[in-house]
Amino acid sequence: MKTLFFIINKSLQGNVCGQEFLDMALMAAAFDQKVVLLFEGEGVNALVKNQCPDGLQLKNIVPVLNALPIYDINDVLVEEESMTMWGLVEEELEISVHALSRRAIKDQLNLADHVFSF
Amino acid sequence: MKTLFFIINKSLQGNVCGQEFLDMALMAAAFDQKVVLLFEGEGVNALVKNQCPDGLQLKNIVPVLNALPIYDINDVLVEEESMTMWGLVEEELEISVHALSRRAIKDQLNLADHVFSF
Amino acid sequence: MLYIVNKKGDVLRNCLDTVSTDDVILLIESAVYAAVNKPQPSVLSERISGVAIYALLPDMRARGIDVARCYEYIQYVDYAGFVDLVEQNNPVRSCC
Amino acid sequence: MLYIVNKKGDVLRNCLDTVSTDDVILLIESAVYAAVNKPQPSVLSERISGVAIYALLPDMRARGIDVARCYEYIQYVDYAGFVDLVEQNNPVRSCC
Amino acid sequence: MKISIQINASPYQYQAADTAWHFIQAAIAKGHKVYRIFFYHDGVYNAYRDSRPPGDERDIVKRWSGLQLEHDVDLVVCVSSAQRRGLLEQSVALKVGGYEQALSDGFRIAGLGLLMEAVIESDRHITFGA
Amino acid sequence: MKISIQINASPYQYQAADTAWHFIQAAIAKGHKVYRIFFYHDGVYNAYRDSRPPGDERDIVKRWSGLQLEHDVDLVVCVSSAQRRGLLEQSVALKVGGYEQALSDGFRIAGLGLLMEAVIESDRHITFGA
Repeated sequence: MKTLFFIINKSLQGNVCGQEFLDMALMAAAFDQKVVLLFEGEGVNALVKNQCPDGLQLKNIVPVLNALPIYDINDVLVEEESMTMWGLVEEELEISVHALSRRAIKDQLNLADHVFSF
Repeated sequence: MKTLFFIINKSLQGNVCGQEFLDMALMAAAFDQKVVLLFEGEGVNALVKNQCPDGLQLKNIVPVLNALPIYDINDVLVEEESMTMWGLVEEELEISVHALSRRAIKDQLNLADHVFSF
Repeated sequence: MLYIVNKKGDVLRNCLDTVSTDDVILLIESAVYAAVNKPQPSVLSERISGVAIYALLPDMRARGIDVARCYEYIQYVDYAGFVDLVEQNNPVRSCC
Repeated sequence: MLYIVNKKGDVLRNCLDTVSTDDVILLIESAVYAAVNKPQPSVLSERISGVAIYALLPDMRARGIDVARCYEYIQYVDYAGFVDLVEQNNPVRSCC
Repeated sequence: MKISIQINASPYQYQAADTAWHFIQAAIAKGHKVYRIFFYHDGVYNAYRDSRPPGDERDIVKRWSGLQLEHDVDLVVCVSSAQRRGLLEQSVALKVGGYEQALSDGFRIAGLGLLMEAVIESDRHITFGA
Repeated sequence: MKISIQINASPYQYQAADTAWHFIQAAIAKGHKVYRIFFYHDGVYNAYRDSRPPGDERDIVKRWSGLQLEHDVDLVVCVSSAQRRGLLEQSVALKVGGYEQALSDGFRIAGLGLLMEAVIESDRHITFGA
């Protein structure tokens, strides 16, 4: 089993990239790999409540986030520093996450087999 | 006759965008419009000598810059502040340009009919 | 002059370098994040006098950005207002 | 860990936010402009101790960037050296 | 006012084609005239007939075709951008054995001259990019 | 070492396809094995048979086809990315009346599973993006 990190450091709405990126993570989980989703930088905004891309006829990514446990993806990390920087607290997020310091995240990341980003 | 500004604020090498962007300016000149090419920000680097994209089998944009007078494009402005910022002097540039302050350029730009950028 | 800006960060920063009095900036797509008053200091934390800054509301809503989180000097438009800004200003420069 | 960075500005800045000792950064494509010691201050003007920074020479030559214009601590590789960096470091993160 | 539009980015991967579409809807609703939409650079990918997004998503290509049908908006794809990216004019496709129906309904392929003509004729020219 | 490659950007408009190609040439020259190249997102545009760049420019699509021929590198295009962007599998094209020869020589269309299999099998996975 390999450890695969999927790093989201930009918004997931507005285009198909976020959706196609998460598809990779779901497929990795289906292959029984250790999948870690990491939200950092501007990417923490992808987790906030009340995202309504439907008004623009864009597909909403939030249902996919809500379905992560169904796909056995339970390691969802957010970087504490990024949350603070963007003035966000966990209660404002759509899903439950594991907040960790940049340093602690980097220690895990260094041990990953592969890192995906977009 | 309309006044059309074509603003280059990024490098022209590495992809086809710069080439296709200059094609628009050449076409505008062929339509007998007043064409002004403006290099600002990182874009001033597109003018330096000794660019060798041929090593990467990429098409070189410099011959197009050298051919501008043939297409009757003679208004080539560079922003002085950007030249200073990047530590460049006119002698290091591939073609002869008209250096102007940001302020003077903006005064001209405000009177343009249309502005193209990429 | 109207600047239509679709990215925060460097693209917006370059735009701010060249604006002058009576210019208008419209933030669209992911640039609407620049309207948020975090992180501090951010690209827009210092207001530029004489320059009006708008954000496209449908893009804000798509991303779940509440106006309460934004700088109070930002103004908001929908697509109809976007068209009005284009009508009221010339030339128009797209910053991508 | 190897970071492959293809844009200067925010993309490189975000990368620098997360690097730690023994990490390696490789600047490719238009990110090679970050190797230039102008404008001042630039993203790389403060050297990060313990982090090696490389730039891809063929991308420098394509853009006419002389190493004389670059920070003296930058190291240079061609594509063969790029492959070696990938072999010597793991994991690899692409910053686009 | 008379508006010409330029789209420089591929659909789906960038929001440009969506933003342009909503802008154009609002402009038409206000009684403005969209003189022409010119697809340039990767924007030519907006014209591929064979694009088949999942059924629960907007169909960007069909949306453009519908705009032409309903409002008679001129949809022009740049010939040199298109050829480089795999979208051939029917006559060229016939000659080289390529796809003769590559272009979706309502689009036509032409040179940069049509962009310049539109720009000169229009009160505003708006570019939507990557 | 065994390397898998992922390409996320369209050709010509971004340097990614060029950088990847030069990297792969160097890797092969050093005796490394390129296990698979997976074309994802707008990267699928690298596979369009009808792409016809001007004669004095590199032909990115043909270059990939040549890589497969010379070094037997597996070129896989993601089926769902491709379908959204107008590149159909032959069987689907036959069914819906699309272009049956859309894919250039040496490429094949398959699901994301082939990306994951490559990643798991490889010592390194390198992404080239926009």
